[in-house]
Amino acid sequence: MTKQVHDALRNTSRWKLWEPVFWLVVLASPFVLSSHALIINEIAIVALFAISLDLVLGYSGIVSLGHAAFFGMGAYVAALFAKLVMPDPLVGLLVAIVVSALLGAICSLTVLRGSDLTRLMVTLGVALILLELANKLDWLTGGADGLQGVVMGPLLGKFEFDLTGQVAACYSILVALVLFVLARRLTNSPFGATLMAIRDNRLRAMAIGIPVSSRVAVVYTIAAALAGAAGALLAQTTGFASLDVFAFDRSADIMLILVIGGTGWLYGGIAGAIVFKLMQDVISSITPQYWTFWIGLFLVILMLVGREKLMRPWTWFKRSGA
Amino acid sequence: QDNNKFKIGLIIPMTGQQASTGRQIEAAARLYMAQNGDTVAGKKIELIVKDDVATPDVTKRLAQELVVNEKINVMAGFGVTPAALAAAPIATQSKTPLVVMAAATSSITEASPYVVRTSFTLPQASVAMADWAPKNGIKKVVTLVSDYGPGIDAERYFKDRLLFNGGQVVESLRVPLRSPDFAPFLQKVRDIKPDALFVFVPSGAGAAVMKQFLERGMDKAGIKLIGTGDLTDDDQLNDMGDGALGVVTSHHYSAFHPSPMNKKFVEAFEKANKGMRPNFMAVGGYDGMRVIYEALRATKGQGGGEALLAAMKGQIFESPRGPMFIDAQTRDVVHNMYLRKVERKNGQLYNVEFDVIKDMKDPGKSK
Amino acid sequence: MTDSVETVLLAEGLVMRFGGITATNNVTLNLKKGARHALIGPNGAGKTTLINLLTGVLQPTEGRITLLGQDITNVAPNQRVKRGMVRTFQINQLFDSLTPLQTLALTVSQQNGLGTSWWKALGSNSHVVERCEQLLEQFHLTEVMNQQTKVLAYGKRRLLEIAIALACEPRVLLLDEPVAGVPAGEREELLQTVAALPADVSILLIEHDMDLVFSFANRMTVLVNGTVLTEGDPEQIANDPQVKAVYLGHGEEVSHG
Amino acid sequence: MLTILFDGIAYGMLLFILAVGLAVTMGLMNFINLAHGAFAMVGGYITVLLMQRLGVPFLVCLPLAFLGSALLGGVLERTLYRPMYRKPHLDQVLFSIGLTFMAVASADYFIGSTQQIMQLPEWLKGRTEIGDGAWMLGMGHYRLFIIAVCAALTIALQYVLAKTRFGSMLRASVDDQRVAAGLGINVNVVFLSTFAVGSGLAGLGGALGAEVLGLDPTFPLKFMIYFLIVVAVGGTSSITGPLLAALLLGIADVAGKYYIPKMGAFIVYCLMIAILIWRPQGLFVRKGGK
Amino acid sequence: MAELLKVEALSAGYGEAVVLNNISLSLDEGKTLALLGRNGTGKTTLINTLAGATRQHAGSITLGGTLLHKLPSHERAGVGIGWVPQERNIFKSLTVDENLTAVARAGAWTPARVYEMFPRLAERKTNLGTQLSGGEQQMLAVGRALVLNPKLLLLDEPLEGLAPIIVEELLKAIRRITRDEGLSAIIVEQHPQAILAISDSAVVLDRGTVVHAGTAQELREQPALVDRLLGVSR
Ligand SMILES: Nc1ncnc2c1ncn2[C@@H]1O[C@H](COP(=O)(O)OP(=O)(O)OP(=O)(O)O)[C@@H](O)[C@H]1O
Ligand SMILES: Nc1ncnc2c1ncn2[C@@H]1O[C@H](COP(=O)(O)OP(=O)(O)OP(=O)(O)O)[C@@H](O)[C@H]1O
Ligand SMILES: [Mg+2]
Ligand SMILES: [Mg+2]
Repeated sequence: MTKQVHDALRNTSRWKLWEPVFWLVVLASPFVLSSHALIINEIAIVALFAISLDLVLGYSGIVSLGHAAFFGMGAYVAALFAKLVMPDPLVGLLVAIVVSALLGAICSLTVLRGSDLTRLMVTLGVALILLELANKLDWLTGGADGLQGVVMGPLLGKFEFDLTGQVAACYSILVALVLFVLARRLTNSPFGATLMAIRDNRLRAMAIGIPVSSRVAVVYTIAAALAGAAGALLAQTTGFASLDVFAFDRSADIMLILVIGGTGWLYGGIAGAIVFKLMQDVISSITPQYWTFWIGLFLVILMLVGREKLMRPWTWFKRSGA
Repeated sequence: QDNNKFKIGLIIPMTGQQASTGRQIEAAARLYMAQNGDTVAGKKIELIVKDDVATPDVTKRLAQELVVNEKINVMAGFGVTPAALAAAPIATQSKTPLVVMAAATSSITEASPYVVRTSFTLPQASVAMADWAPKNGIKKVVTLVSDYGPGIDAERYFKDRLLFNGGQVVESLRVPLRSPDFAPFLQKVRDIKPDALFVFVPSGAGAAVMKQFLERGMDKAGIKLIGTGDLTDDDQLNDMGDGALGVVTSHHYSAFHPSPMNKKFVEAFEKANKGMRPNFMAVGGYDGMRVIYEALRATKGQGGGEALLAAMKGQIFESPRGPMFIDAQTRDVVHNMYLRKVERKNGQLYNVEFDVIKDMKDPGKSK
Repeated sequence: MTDSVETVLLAEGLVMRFGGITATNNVTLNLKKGARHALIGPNGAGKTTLINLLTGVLQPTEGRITLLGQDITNVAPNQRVKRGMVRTFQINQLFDSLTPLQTLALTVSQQNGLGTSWWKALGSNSHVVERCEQLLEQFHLTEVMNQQTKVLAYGKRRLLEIAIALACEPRVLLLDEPVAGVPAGEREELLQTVAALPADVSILLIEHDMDLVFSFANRMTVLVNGTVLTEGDPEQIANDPQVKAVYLGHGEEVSHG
Repeated sequence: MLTILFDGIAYGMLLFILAVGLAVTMGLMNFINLAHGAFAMVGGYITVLLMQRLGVPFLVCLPLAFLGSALLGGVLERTLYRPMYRKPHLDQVLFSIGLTFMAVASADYFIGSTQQIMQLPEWLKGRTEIGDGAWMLGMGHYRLFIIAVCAALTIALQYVLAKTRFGSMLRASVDDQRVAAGLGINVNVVFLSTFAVGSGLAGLGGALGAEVLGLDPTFPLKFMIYFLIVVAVGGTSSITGPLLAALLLGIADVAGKYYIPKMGAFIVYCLMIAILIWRPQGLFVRKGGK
Repeated sequence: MAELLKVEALSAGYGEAVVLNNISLSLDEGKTLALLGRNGTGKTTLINTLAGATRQHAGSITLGGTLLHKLPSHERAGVGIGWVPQERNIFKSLTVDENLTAVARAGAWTPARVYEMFPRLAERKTNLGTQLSGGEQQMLAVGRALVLNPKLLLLDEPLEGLAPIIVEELLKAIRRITRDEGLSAIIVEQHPQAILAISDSAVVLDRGTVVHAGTAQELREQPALVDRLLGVSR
């Protein structure tokens, strides 16, 4: 009996067989599909960004339409660090993570109270203010022209970021994997469970002794760090940073990606990133003018039919329950 | 792989705020190909169009993919400055010529030795205006520009030149790029009462500025409206209505440019695009294709990126805009700057050229 | 009950106003160690409001609350839980997307100071597992422990509501109509589970089912219109004419079986 | 000085007209309809195209814009929106963003990506000036017109929602569809008409706003943030809330840009964040709190 | 006395799951029916099916000559159904007064009369639904059904959470309304004795079928039978 309870509890946190297989495939992809290494790199970055948003949105129920604030912060910090201090990517990544986490800690004060709509707007506002700041501080950031002249050093002193993007893709995937494992442990821990409790019912969470505000602040900070890492990866693998890393579109896109893949499930962000990016890439090269129409149609159908149902075609023609 | 193909990667914004830029360029590029055939020096020219939504990191990835996977010979397009700047390192690394057909910040050509520009630079347009204005009784000017790279370029060059010419910029206003309402800024201008208001806003917002300018009765208060050609974009001029009449702008291209070549160009363009009038973006695309074609012809289809680049430098030819050439040193465009006034011709509104400053180099490069 | 018994929870002069409405008006309540104390009163008398004040969901307009000798008037709700004061809700407040097992496991973990542990998985602590198992059995939730809470039948959800409170190892337990919606036959059993808590746990019960109240309580407070009408042992209350007039009615309800 | 105040009010009113439809669908129906801007765009295009191509007078176009987008809203409600009411908010966001994308691309395909410019009738073009110096008040006629339309609209809406039974029936249906139906409220009709009116208002807003804000296919995305700010700051439970919020933001924005042009873009966002942190439920919430 | 409600061979459920099976019952004008049964036997499902809030699979329902099962939920109120749902479901963003006026239909019962019956509600007229105490919400739910001026009241556990004295008064009121105004009522309750006292007939459900139907009188006199039917062991 005790064992049953124990097993039932541990079931979600145990690695399923397909998980290591999936990650092996992912790790191999830059080599097998070497001509697509660049898009793989971008997907890895976006997936990491989506995982970060999932921590706050999916697990803690805090909606954010300004997650690009941290992404952008990471990007600029990493780019500036490489330009002004030293070109080593790993050190730059760490610095970017720390700075974004700090920003997250400060911003967490703004999401503690209010309704979903309020949070949506406050987070959005913060990102837009950062965007304006980056624009105004053009002596540092290069303003609207973007930050140019970033030269990245080789990874571990050995691997140069090459034109094909293989090194970049491997680097991004490995960083994403490490952070994914951390996020996975976090969400399966008691700490993660208290987050879900807060998401489901704040009143009750408080009534069983969970310090709601501090938990939210902590997870927001962690998510900011992850988003910062994603931003840093983008800046480092592309070698520049521009204002649109803070843009509203980026925050909105990442929300779309996460919801497409499914919230409250770390692989949701990854799935969403793969589906959305590939779809965007393929459709927009077929019809560069009107690809948004097809993406829109996809979203509408996905939401009308439901994610579960769309993935199980054999249920399409069965009569649904009440 | 395919030795008989010559691939041009055209990276332009086809959706989003800058979409009309991309449309004009693509239409012009296709027109050029239709008029001049798609085989040059034994190579079949293939145009690969990619939409970058004017987002630089996407631009960079697309450029990189095109270079690595499609093995393109030339990349072209680039709707906004950051996008061009993002792609520049790829050009350097892969030794691929990069033809800028739209972006207009002065510094772009310096970002890589492989950049060639066939559009224009904002300093050219604003300096031309700053030369003309004081001679025509405009001494006290307020500038109003969009708060981003090209806007700041326009502001700076206009101000310096005007000062040099004995005029004075009494106030410089920068409006947020996405400002929907210009009322407060225009009111400020009205309260200052300068001789003229010099405007640079991305094409599209120009109409709004003009309308609100009139609504506020600023013309009646004796303030003139001047600006670079973006303000009276040919693409939209007709819809702006009679309020636009008499507005003076400086630019390198007008659809009304009185040359046989331009007449032919405008006619063919309108015919191919349901009556859409070509604007300065289109001409940048058209001439860009010309530069690429001729470089290919000159290298007889044999040379790599270096050879193509060398063949692009120094090209002199007649464009629909008038005579132009690619400065071999700066790789930037040298062309006439025209002063134009909006007038009604054949029942339509046009920018009618009335003065010209010949063969202007980019003033941004002389410093 | 003599005065020598230690007071665990003391509310003094609590006033709560919602705009123009005074929901509780100068309420003083004294909960002794090990008490089985019932709080009764007409609908809208302010009973739930009082519990909300005690647990910190609402901040009183005036008054003072002391728990185990310490002033907690301005202490955050979760801190009060940490100090041993736990409640149930009149309307179920559950974690709908979690299973009963997860719900209890996280509550027990939080209670054992593991709430911030983020590296070990939920359920890796054997004490937590054992305590969960115990609670599941006690509240007949074992069969449904792996179903999502939102699909459970109402009765099970109600049981879970109370199980959560017990998982917090309360020293003071505040129950707001715990058996509402539970069928007549199962009510007693449920209340017995609660009554069987250690003798030093103090319990405050709100309930309109007078059979249950009288079989459970050894002390009663009657709240009317936000003020304390009277306090006493069950005998006194049952025979108080004022209480009869405003609350109990003519006694038919009290006696039927 | 006064002119700036006037411009601020007019700008605020314009924001309000654009956002009020959203306040109706989002605040009253509890449906996050980010495709709101698409309905506004439809209204704008109806007006511009009718005026440009068929020479229909401006004043006739306005009601047509309302009706056209209301009709479209009604049809879409019946066919696409209805199943989405019961879905989580995030799904609604995605669904309506999807619709917006489709609308943007379609507008582009059928009408073209260039900015449409509208020619107002002469009587709306001018400007009246009163007073002198710092107290001079210059009023653009069109802005005056916007203020008048908006005021009339507010009064009418406020009346319908607060004073008539329809408002209660609507909110009852939103709170609990099943029980509202069981108690005799025809939920489908209530929702359909509300949604249609909300879309119609958006269309009217688009028609009035096209002149000032410009109109191109990216309109729904470009101004989405502004709609949301108004509704978030004003709170979603009444019509007066968004109105006052829109006025406040309009005046602050215009005055800010006038007096400290360097801070231009920051003002609205900072103000919004400050207000929302101070009053997380929005500035003007329905009496009695949450 | 004329027959008001007739239910024949009714079955209903949620999705594929069948909860009610072949239920038949009838009720005369001005009479009260007690609906008894253990937890989860389908009492609420039956009430909700009558109100049109649960999917009906088969059978017919006739109310005063109208085929009720053919009507969508919102038209049933017009024909004479007044529903008090088990979970009260007060409209939370409406004030007490709006909760009543939003659904009110012309007739003898007006909001004013409801306030007379529950003075407590009159004092809370402008409060939002969610700001009421549990018991006040229950009163409002009953009042909200009354202002529909129904012919048949469906009361699903209306006494839950009410103070004993209110319970007493409410039961009296129901008795009075049915007797004097010719309304009929179906009442579901956990305390059988409380409602049997005011009912005319009684139906006991078990696992979705009728296991006993008869007069309230006979069950009142045989508490042991009630206990057996309800499976209460003591
Ligand atoms: N947020 C609020 N705003 C305004 N009035 C409120 C609010 N919450 C409660 N009230 C009022 O305060 C009074 C006390 O409510 P409370 O819920 O404490 O009653 P109660 O004693 O628990 O009643 P019941 O036995 O019916 O549950 C009620 O009349 C209620 O209407
Ligand atoms: N929404 C639903 N979906 C699926 N099954 C349901 C749903 N609601 C109720 N049921 C099931 O239908 C059966 C009958 O439920 P119902 O609520 O009618 O019982 P009841 O007699 O009213 O019980 P109670 O005394 O607890 O109110 C139960 O087994 C329940 O699990
Ligand atoms: Mg209560
Ligand atoms: Mg029931």
